[in-house]
Order: sequence, then C-alpha cells, then structure tokens
Amino acid sequence: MTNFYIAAAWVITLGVVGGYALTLVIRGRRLSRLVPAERRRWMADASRDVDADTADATTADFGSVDNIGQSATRSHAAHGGAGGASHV
Amino acid sequence: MIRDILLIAGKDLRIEGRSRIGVAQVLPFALLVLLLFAFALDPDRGVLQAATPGLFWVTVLFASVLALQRNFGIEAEDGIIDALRLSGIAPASIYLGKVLALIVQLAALELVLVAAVAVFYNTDFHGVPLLVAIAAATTVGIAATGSIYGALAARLRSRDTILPLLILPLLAPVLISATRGSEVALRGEAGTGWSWAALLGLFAGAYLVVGAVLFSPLLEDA
Amino acid sequence: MQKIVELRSAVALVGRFPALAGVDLDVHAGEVVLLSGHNGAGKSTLLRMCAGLVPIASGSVIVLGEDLRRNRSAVRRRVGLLGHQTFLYEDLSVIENLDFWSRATGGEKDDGRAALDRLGVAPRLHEVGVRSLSAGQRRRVSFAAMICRRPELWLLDEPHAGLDSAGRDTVDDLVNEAAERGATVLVVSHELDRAERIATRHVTIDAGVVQAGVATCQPDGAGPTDDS
Amino acid sequence: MTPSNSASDTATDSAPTGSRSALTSTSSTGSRALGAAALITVALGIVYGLIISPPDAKLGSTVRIIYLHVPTVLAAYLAFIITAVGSAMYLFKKTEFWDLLASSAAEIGVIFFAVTIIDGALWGKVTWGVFWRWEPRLTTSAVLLLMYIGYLAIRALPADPHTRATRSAIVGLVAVVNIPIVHKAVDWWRGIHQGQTVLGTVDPNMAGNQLFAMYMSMLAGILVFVWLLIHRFRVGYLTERTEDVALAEAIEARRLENVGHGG
Repeated sequence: MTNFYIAAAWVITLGVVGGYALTLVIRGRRLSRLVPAERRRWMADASRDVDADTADATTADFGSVDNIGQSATRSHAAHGGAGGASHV
Repeated sequence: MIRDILLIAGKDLRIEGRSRIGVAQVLPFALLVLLLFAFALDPDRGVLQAATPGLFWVTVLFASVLALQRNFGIEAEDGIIDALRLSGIAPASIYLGKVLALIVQLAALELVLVAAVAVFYNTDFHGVPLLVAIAAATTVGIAATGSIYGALAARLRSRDTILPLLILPLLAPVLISATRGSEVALRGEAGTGWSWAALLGLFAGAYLVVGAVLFSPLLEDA
Repeated sequence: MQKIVELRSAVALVGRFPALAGVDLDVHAGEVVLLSGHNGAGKSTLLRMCAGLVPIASGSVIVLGEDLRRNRSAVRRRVGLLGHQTFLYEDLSVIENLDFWSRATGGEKDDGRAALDRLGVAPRLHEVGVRSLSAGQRRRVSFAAMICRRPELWLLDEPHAGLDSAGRDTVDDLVNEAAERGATVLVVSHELDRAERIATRHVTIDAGVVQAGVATCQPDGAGPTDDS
Repeated sequence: MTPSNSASDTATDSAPTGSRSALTSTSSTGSRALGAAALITVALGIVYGLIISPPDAKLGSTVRIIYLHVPTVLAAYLAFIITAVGSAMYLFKKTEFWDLLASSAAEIGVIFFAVTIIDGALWGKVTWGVFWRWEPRLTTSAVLLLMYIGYLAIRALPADPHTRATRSAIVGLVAVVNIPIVHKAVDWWRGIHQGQTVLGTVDPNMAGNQLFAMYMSMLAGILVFVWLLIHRFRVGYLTERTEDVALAEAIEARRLENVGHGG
C-alpha cells in the first residue's frame, strides 16, 4: 500500500505539472496564430530573455505595452457590462 | 493629517448613527451565530465552554466581513470615490480614517458579544489584561487588512463573494493567534499568551503600514 | 493672458477606448467656454481629464499651470467638478454633507450654509437626508458643495439639467459672478441657447476631437480669439 | 526584428517543418534549451528518486514523496516571491511586463502549492494512516493556497488592463506580507500542542545517492518552474495582444467617426 501512495504522488505531481505545461503549449500555439509574428518579440531574437523582449516592446510599439500601463482607471462604456466599476 | 483622519472616521460613525445598519443588522447576525453554535455543539458536556474563544473570534470574523461590506459600500455610491479623490485628502489619511471608524464599530460589537458569551456560554473571565491586549490587537488587525480589501472590493460587481474569499485566508493567522491567546488567558496562564498578543500586534502594525502605502494606488487606479 | 487649460494632442483612454483622440484646446483665465457635441463625443471625459480624474495616454495636459501627465492629483483641490453623479452621501443630511465636503476640501464650517443659501436650498431642507431629496434638489446641493471649494476652474457637466427656471437663472448668475471674480469656467451643455448666453466662446467636440473653437458668443464678451 | 529575420533564426535550429510550427508557438531557442534541460533533470529525478535512492533510515521509502514535496514547495515559494516583486515593481513602473510576470508566477505557484498539499496528504496517509493532520507545513500551505486563489479570483474579473494589474498587484503585496506571519502562527499553534514535525525537513545526514536525488529533484523543480514561467508569461502577453486594439488604430478609428457625423 505504501508503494501505491508513493506512485500516486509521483503520477499526480508529474501529471498535474505536465498537464499544465501541455495546456500552456496548446494555448500558446492557438494564440500565436492570432498575433502577427512581428509582435511576438521572442521570435525576433530567441537568445534574448523575456525581460529584454518586453522592454523593447515598451519603447518600440506605440499602443501596445506602454500605453496599456497607463490606460484608464476604471472600466467603462468600452467594456460594456463586463464588470469592473459598478458605480459608473 | 490627524484632522483629516478624524473627519473621515467621524463621517463614517455619523453615517452609522443615521442608518444603524451595524446595530440593526450586523450585531443581531453576530448574536445569531453565537446562538447557532450552541445548537450545533452540546452545551451541557462542556464542548461549548472549551470552544468558546474560537467560536467568539469566528463570530467576530464573520460579522467583520459584513461590517466591511457596509463601510465600503457607502464609499462606492454615486461618485463618492471621485469626490474623495478631488478633495485632495491624502489617501493614507482616508485609509487611517476608515480603519479608525471600523475599530470603533468592531470594538463595540466585541463588547456586546463578550457580554453575550458570558451569559449564554457561562464563561469565567481570567487574565483580563491579556484578553484586552489580544482583543485590541486583533481588532486593529482586522480593521487594517479589512480596509484594504474592503476598498478594493467595494467597486466590484462581485464584491459580496470576493471580499470573504480575500479576507478570511488573510486573517487565518489572526484567528489562530486570537483564539490560542484567549484560551491561554482564560486558563489564567498569561505567560505564553503575551507572545500571541505580540504576533497579533505585529500583524496589525505591518498591515497598517502596508495599507497606508497601498491606498494611494488603490484609490487612484483600482 | 494666462492660460488656465492648455491641451496639446491629448489622448485619454477609458478602458482601452480613446474617448479623447488628440485634443488641442486653450482656455484663458476668466473665459467661460461652452463645450457641445453629440452623446459620446468625449465632453464629460474632457472635463474629468481637466480635473485629474482620467489617465492621460499621450499628449500634453496643463491645467492651472500643473502638468497632469506628471501628476494628475496636483490640481484636484483647485478645481470644482459638477458631474453626472451627486458626490453626496445618501445617508447624511444636506448640511452634514456640506460640512463634510467643505471641511474635506479645506473650507470652514459656515461655508456650507452660505453656499446652500446661494443655491436657493431652503433652510428647512438642511436637516433632511439626501436620500429623500428630488433630483433637482440634489443638483442644487451638489452645486453648493462645489462652490464651497472656491475653485479656480469650474468644470460644469450639464449644470442646467434637471433644474427649474429659477434654478437655471441661479446657475447663470453664479457662472457670471465666478467669471467676474477671475475664475475660469468650462460648461458642457446640450441646451445651446441657454448656455451661449453665459459663454464667451463656443467649442464643439466630436468623436474625441475638438472641431471648432472660434465662435464668440457674447457681443461684449472679453474672450480672446481662439488660438488652438 | 523583422518577421523574415525571425523566420530564418528559428529555421536554423528546427527541422524544415519546424520553422513553420515554431512561428506559431510560444517557444524560442532559449526556452527549448531550457525545456530540454528540465526534461533531463526530471528524468534523472525520476530514476534517482524512484529507483537508485535507497530508503531513508528514518522515513523509509516515503522519502520518495519528500523528493516531490521539497521541490514543489520550493518552486511555489519562489513563485510567490516573484509575484510580490512583480507586484511592487508594477506599482512603481506601471509596465505590462511586471504585471504579466506577477500574475504568471502566481498561477504557477498555486498549481505547485496544490500539488505540494496533495503530496503531503499522501505522505501523511502512509506515515500517520490519515490524509490530513494539522501539521504545520501542510496547514501553512493550505492557508497560503487559499490566499493566492483569491489573487487569481481578483485577476479573473474583467477590467481594463491597468485596473486589473493594480488590483492584483495590491493583493500580491498584501498576501506576501502574511507569509512569515502565517508560518509563525501555525508553527506556534502546532508546536505548543505536539512535537515538531519531520515533513519538509531534510535529514542533515542525507548522503550519497539520496542526497543526489534530492538535489536533482530540486534542480528539476526550479528548471520546470522557470520554463513554465516563461511560457505562461508569453501566453499572457499573447492574450493581451489579441485583446487590445492598438491605440494608434483606435485613435484613427475614433477620428474617422467625425466623417460619419458630417464633420
């Protein structure tokens, strides 16, 4: 019985983490098809890390990263009834 | 700063005085929970007496969630948040004012509950200084964390469900410390109880600082 | 003449939506500028942006000499905003609200009563809870709370809406007095006939962009020509 | 920087058909190398942990669960520290990068913590005969897990990116302050009533293949965590890209509305 629980622990651990990794890869592939390659920065120079990628995007791409960071304080008409600020 | 804190706290207490939501709804709810515990646990075999500190603080926790929802609900109505931002009062002052008002309301609630416990659960009170210290630190801790998450949740459509989910795990160490500390105090062995009070004090102090710092982005952008 | 509001290509986002898509506007001290436009044109967002309540995505926004892109909260205490919402606590009485908001903005205790008198809110209503007031009465109380702040820049979103004719006249008088004292006023209104009587200049805005800002409304208006 | 450039980059390290699929995935040369390293350490961890490592003198063969428990809890704590740093940096810098980093780490941390608790319960079943005892490490993990589930709940509420990021940054910071306090409270609570625990405390005399298995599994845990973090980050980044309308285009569209109104 001891071995059963040990096996269960390994299967669950590897299964959950592996399964999660798999969903990430699948989601990544699905989303990648929707986004033009020039906006997927890691495609450009794979040797750079994510930090450099995004820092680059911040300065280079008006309208994506930089401005999102400063966008409006509360959800509003643009988000319809999506939630957020109920007092608007 | 002090003036602004008192202004905000005074306004909250005045609103409570006008609407009496706390007295008419939160307090009866807390008493009802105490009563329900007695039904669930056998009062004759001493289970209730043994569990009194835990039941007391769980009741306070649940009632606090209701009080928080009420206290921050009033700030979410009819553009009040914008008006507060326009008033130019420092966010930290608004935060501390809300905390102060909550402390007063929770302390009043606890006093009534202590009387109720003494009557219904037949509790003997020993180690009163330690109990007071624990209650004070716990109340400040609940008010300090509750005011951060209360303000965060107030403007959300799902505020009634998200607030307990956020606040109750955060208060888990408070519940542990307050319950164990009160048990020790009621048994009359104050010694180890003071370290629980110190931990509660640390919690309260840490979150007062965190709240005062975070309230600016919270009011501005969240 | 001193510029009170100076907008250059100002873009303000509401969510991910550019409610203001690059606005250029200059307002000088003492002007009463009427803003008009379709529903959803960005008028209210423009007022809220000038009050430092809306994040600015790009461009330059200078209000009362403060750069709002750098510090949005710098001007808040110096402007008065009359918005769509009342900014009042429903559970408090009229006078309690006025006392709270005037003290919160650094005023004195008696400011509230004086302002309520000016807005024609009868003393018998002072102790009444805001909850039981009519929409028009609430509007007057909100306006009173606003003038308690003694703002240097008035931002009025539909100030005549919901008021009886006496109330509308009071609003006009207050705006005229404010302008005489040197305050600057931005009025959003759909009632152009009414608003043009108090405005020194009429600016229209459409789809987040200022369209025209040349019309001078009053023949005797001291408003300088537009240079935006 | 150009798409053609990137295609040639990836083509060099992939099979001919791989250049096509690489264009539509979240992987990069670096992350693939990392992934390979992670898989190797995981394989070594399995071999050493399940086969080569001898049973522990005190814990017996249940030490094989400890080989899972330690790396997962390590990765989870690492994740929550990254969440806290990302949250603080977001409030400071207000850039998407820190928000995505914080939220990606939190999600992975919750998964690792959930696994830690499951492993701990199974270990408890073997050692104590019951799945759950109010053992300090497990109790602490359960409380922290619930706290970070709250973080993910706040994160899941619809809002514009900046509002959502600010909200979650606040929760991320509030939560991390609690970690040492929860530890202290739970340790005292259980410590007062019963003896100290062995779960999660590695035998200092561990040596040889046992020690190697432990180190290997810890390395595997960290590599897997970093790989997951990079990919979760990129998925988050892509999700944002599919949701945002580029501001320049949106402004242009907004200006075109004028024509519709007749100027």
